[in-house]
Amino acid sequence: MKLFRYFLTSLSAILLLGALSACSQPKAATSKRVTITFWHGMTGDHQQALNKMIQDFNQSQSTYKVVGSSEGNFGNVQQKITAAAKSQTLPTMAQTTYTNVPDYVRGNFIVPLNAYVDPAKLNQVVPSLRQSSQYQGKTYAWPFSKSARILFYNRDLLKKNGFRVPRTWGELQRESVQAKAKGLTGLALDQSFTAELNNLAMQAGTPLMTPHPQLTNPRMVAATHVLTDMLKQKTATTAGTDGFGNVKFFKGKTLFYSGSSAALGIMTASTPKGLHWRTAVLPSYRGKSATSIAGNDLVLFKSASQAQRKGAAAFMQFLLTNRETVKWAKATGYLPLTKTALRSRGYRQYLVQNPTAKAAVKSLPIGFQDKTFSGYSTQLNAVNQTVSQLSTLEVTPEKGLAQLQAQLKRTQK
Amino acid sequence: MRATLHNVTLAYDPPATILKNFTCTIPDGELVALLGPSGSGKSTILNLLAGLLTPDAGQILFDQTDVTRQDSRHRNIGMVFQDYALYPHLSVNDNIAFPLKMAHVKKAARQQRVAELADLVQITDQLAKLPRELSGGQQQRVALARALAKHPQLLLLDEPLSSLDTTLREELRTVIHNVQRATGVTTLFVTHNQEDALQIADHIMLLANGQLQQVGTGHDLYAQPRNLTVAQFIGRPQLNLWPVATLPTPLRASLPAAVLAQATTLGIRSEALQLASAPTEAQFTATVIQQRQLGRDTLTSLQAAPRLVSTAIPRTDRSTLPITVDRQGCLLFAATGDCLWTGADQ
Amino acid sequence: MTKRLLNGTRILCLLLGAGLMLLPFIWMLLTSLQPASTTLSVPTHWLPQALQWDNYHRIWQAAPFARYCLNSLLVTSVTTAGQLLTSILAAFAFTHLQFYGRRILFGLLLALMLVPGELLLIPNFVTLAHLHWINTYAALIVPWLASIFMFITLHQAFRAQPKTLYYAAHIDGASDWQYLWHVLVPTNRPVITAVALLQVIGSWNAFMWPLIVINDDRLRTLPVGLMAFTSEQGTNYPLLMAATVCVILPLILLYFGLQKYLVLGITTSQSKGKSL
Amino acid sequence: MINSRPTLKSTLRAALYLAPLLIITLMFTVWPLINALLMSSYTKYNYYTNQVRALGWANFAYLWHDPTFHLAVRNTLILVLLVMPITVALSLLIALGLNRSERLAGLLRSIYFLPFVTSTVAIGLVWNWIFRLDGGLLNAILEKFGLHAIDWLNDPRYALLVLSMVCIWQGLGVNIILFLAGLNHLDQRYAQVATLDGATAWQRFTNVTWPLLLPMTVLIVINTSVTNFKVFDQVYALFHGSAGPGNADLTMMYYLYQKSYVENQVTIAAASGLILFLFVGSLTLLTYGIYRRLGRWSR
Repeated sequence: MKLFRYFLTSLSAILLLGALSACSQPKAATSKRVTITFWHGMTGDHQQALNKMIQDFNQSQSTYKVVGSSEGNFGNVQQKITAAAKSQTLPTMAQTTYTNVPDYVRGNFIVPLNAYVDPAKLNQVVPSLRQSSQYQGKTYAWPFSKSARILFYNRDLLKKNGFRVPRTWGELQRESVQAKAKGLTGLALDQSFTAELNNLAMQAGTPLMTPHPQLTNPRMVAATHVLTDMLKQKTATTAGTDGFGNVKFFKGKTLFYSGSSAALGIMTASTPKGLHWRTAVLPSYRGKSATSIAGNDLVLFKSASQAQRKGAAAFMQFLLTNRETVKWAKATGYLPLTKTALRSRGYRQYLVQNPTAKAAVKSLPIGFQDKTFSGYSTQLNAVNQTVSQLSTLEVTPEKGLAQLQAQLKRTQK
Repeated sequence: MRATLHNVTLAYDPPATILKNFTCTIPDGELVALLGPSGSGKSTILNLLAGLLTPDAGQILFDQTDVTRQDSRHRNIGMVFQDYALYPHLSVNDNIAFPLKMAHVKKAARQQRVAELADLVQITDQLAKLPRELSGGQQQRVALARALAKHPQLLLLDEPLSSLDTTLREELRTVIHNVQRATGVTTLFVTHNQEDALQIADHIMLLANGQLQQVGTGHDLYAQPRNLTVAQFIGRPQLNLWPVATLPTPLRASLPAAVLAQATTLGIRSEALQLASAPTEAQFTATVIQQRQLGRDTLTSLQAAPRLVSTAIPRTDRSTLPITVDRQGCLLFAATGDCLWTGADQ
Repeated sequence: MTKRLLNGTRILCLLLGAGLMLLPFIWMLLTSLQPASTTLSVPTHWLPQALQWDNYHRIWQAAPFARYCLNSLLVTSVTTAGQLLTSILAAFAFTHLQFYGRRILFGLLLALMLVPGELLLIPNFVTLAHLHWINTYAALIVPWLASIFMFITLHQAFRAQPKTLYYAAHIDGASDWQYLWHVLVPTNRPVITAVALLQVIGSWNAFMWPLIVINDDRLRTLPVGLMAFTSEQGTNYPLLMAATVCVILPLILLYFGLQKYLVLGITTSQSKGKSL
Repeated sequence: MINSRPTLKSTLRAALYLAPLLIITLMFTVWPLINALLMSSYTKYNYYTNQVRALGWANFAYLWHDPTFHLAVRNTLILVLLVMPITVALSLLIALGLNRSERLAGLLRSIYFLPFVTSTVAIGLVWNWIFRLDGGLLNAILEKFGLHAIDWLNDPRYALLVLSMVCIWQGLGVNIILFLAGLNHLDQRYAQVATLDGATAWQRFTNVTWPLLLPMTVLIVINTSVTNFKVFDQVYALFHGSAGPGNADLTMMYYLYQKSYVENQVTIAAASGLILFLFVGSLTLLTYGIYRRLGRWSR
């Protein structure tokens, strides 16, 4: 009896508490300012940097108040957006992968930014970082956290063995073979080499991430062989379940690591004593340079009020100001987004002090972002699965790509 | 309080025990034993009185009140289960006090009652223990005390002694008897053991095959059984049976001829088979198969026309014996099993 | 002699197994005391060269851990209490009460135990949105107030208890309600403690649901707070491990606290038999 | 009581006791399940706006032809068939070993239970470290014995084995606790009587302990199977958000996750969820059926 009474009391107490906290959402306190809710996928140091920028914005004006909340990694944010869209509890804006935009448009819960932002502002953004913002002729995604694929190299190993930073994949392959003879590994790749394959495909003139890729084209197959052959010869390794190739790279027996420039921060923090590394632009293939740019953009949801939309747009444009985008780049290793920021003295100074950040900037002119289209994520998942099979050498590129082509045909039906 | 089952009919599946138009009465203030072999329906009757079973038809009366549809909680009865069903998480004290607590009796009054009962069943020194720390006999006493806690108007005991050894059995028979005398509560005691019944009951109700065979004192049932079933069930060793058709002439002559004509079976109590003082007095002769000493008695197995057992023959070395039969221990049964005549009739 | 040898082998095997069980935890503890730079180095340093107690200090600063703790505590205790209540009531009804559709209902509930939870995530989220419960404690608690697994486990335990106890209590004047709380629950304490413990753990470690239904940092629970230490670009293992140690420590302490209870239940079994 | 049959009144009374559990279950399990059921038949469906333009079997047809789904089914079945018997047997063995009141047993009990206490995500990272190719503990031990190091996590031949090991490790604790709770309910007198009857330890186990433990065992078998049919977290944590090398550890649950949260193919996800449900359901019915045939469910 006593036990039960205890249950009941505590239960009702909690429900009451829950109800109270539901009611006491801080609406009253901010009645003067328009609240802009912002879900993002930044954690750790990146989150702290973002919070600082949000704080700056809130202090810079008195009409809007941005409330940012970290919702885990990008996968988590995407899940939250899906759930919230379904139940109509979306925030004002969110950080998301731009390739989701077609899905959002189809779901009819995203709003184009055209009416709220100054097009001139967007035009200041480096062209290769800007491609992603358009879908069906409208601006849906605002560039935010962008990184390039770059080549990390072990400076000491290169020096000791007389290697130089490769300009082409051919050079890289040759040096890797020589390195193998000395008991070293040439190239470390992340768990999945989709990004590298995407690069090579682009360089070969047979882009991978388009609605109708030419997967069985001999040039595509040859581009795939570049990577799988190295894996087969054991001149390259994938990170496997380490996730990121830097683990292998930091063991000091690997010449190169092809990775994301966004990893600069975490790599600097976890560099073992006595290891020195530098960065370079990824090698060219068939005489063509191209570097895939990955990253996330900001989107605005339809459920937001006019005032919120305006506020969100103001915040987005604030983030593009030189001061903020440079601050962001310095704190996180992401790229500064505007041409003026790249040229700014502050950032140039930063590059002098942090030479490793240069490679990403140098990649910008040759950078490209995948065209987004409906069904992008399904296709990417299928590609990733094929890459996973390729990297364990279960299938040959010929067979794997043919299977992938067949599978894509089926899903597109 | 007088408890009555009136024309009760009940059939329920697990063991197919069937009561049909069953009627019986437990007189006020008496200790009645419900005796019968297993599967005879004793527990069914007990559970009907307890309210754990509901009859398909008929009435259950406590004095004049119809309690047939009344929940057992409201019948004010006490019950001791075969496995005692003590609450394993409560101390002896709390076990006894449990019914009072459920009745919202004040704590002081509860404690006083517990003390009384503990004294009555002599477990005052065990009150703080948990049931599992007690011996079987002690657990039995606790169960009894608990059943009596709220001054029930009817006390039901379900095979309370069946899992105890002989010494404890004797001891607890006395306890039950004394407690019943002291409290005067109407008590129904279910057992398959006739000694339990014979020793402490005021009346015995003998049940077999879902039928009440006979009600009476232990002496009534022994000396004046109503039928073969009762005669066979009561008394140990079991009643000797001899088909009338094969009776030796001298024995036949000693029985009333008029009754004998209707009877099919002669029953002879084991103590009625005696050694003839002279061969001429023998009603028949029998071969000794075996003799065994059972305490005071000597059990002699004999082979005459049927196999017979006697407890009245002293130890002997002879292989054949002349036997006489004491008329007092003779019973005659009809083909239906009804008892037509007993030697004790005269 | 052989008996002693056998017993020795038994204990040895159990110790060996326990070592295997413990291994990951030892590693976790050691890693949590390493500086970030050594976790990726070769050869792997199993033992930290200098203990970085600072890691623990840092995680405490990195997130409002105290608030997370409080939320976790609240959600876990209420969820568990609620589940116990609903499961005990239902298990009692299935053990001792007669009602129409009993077998069918039991079969249906058993079948529901098998439903993959991820399938229900979004529909449930939508339900909560209709109730306007998103971002409240209610969202963290109410959907989890019924556990079919707990119900079935308790039902198993309840029906194993001798029915005579129920009859005896009834004759002693206890109503069903009184029997339930005065006899059935106290006599089944070990099983109830065991299932409650399992539930506490499940609810303490829940990640996906709290992540999705809570937007506000003030209502976050500990495991969701943990995600601050992983990111797309890599994981700071020492910090993550330090945070993990902090999250599981209360559970381990709780387990050791309840251990006595569980053991009590186990060791008293020998004599409990007598009342069966 | 003993012979009482359900009546309207008794049903109403029972309903009061059942109501809390049933209401919550209806709201948060049955209702969403019906939703999912319906969703699996939507073929031209806009998830966000809830517009359905066609119904049909297309989602199931897709699964029927999808080699990835076949792989997921295969992996899941292997995992269950591998993990379930081992977990149940091991935990029974350990529970029997621990079912003494000695002081050491208490400590050991706690240790065996530890894995269950920990969140899967964190422990996945730890396992990742143990199984890694170089610097991994397991390989360090193998090399001590002069064996070749194995790339456990990146070799498709071993990846499923690794997952099984982690699942077993994590599943032991609960089952040991449940078995101990089951043993706790046993009447030791039976064992004592059996000892007097001259039964050996093994005979005592097969004739006394085991039959009495059977109800709990059935529950544990069902529960372990269900758990392993639904393995997801372990894969996610162990392989850094992938389904293992060449999809070697793609489970049905992981497939469901990918379809619904990565690819936004919710209708296919719902269909695969239902198939998973059917698998688990039929397996449980089978177990339950075998058990009933043994005739011990109803005493």
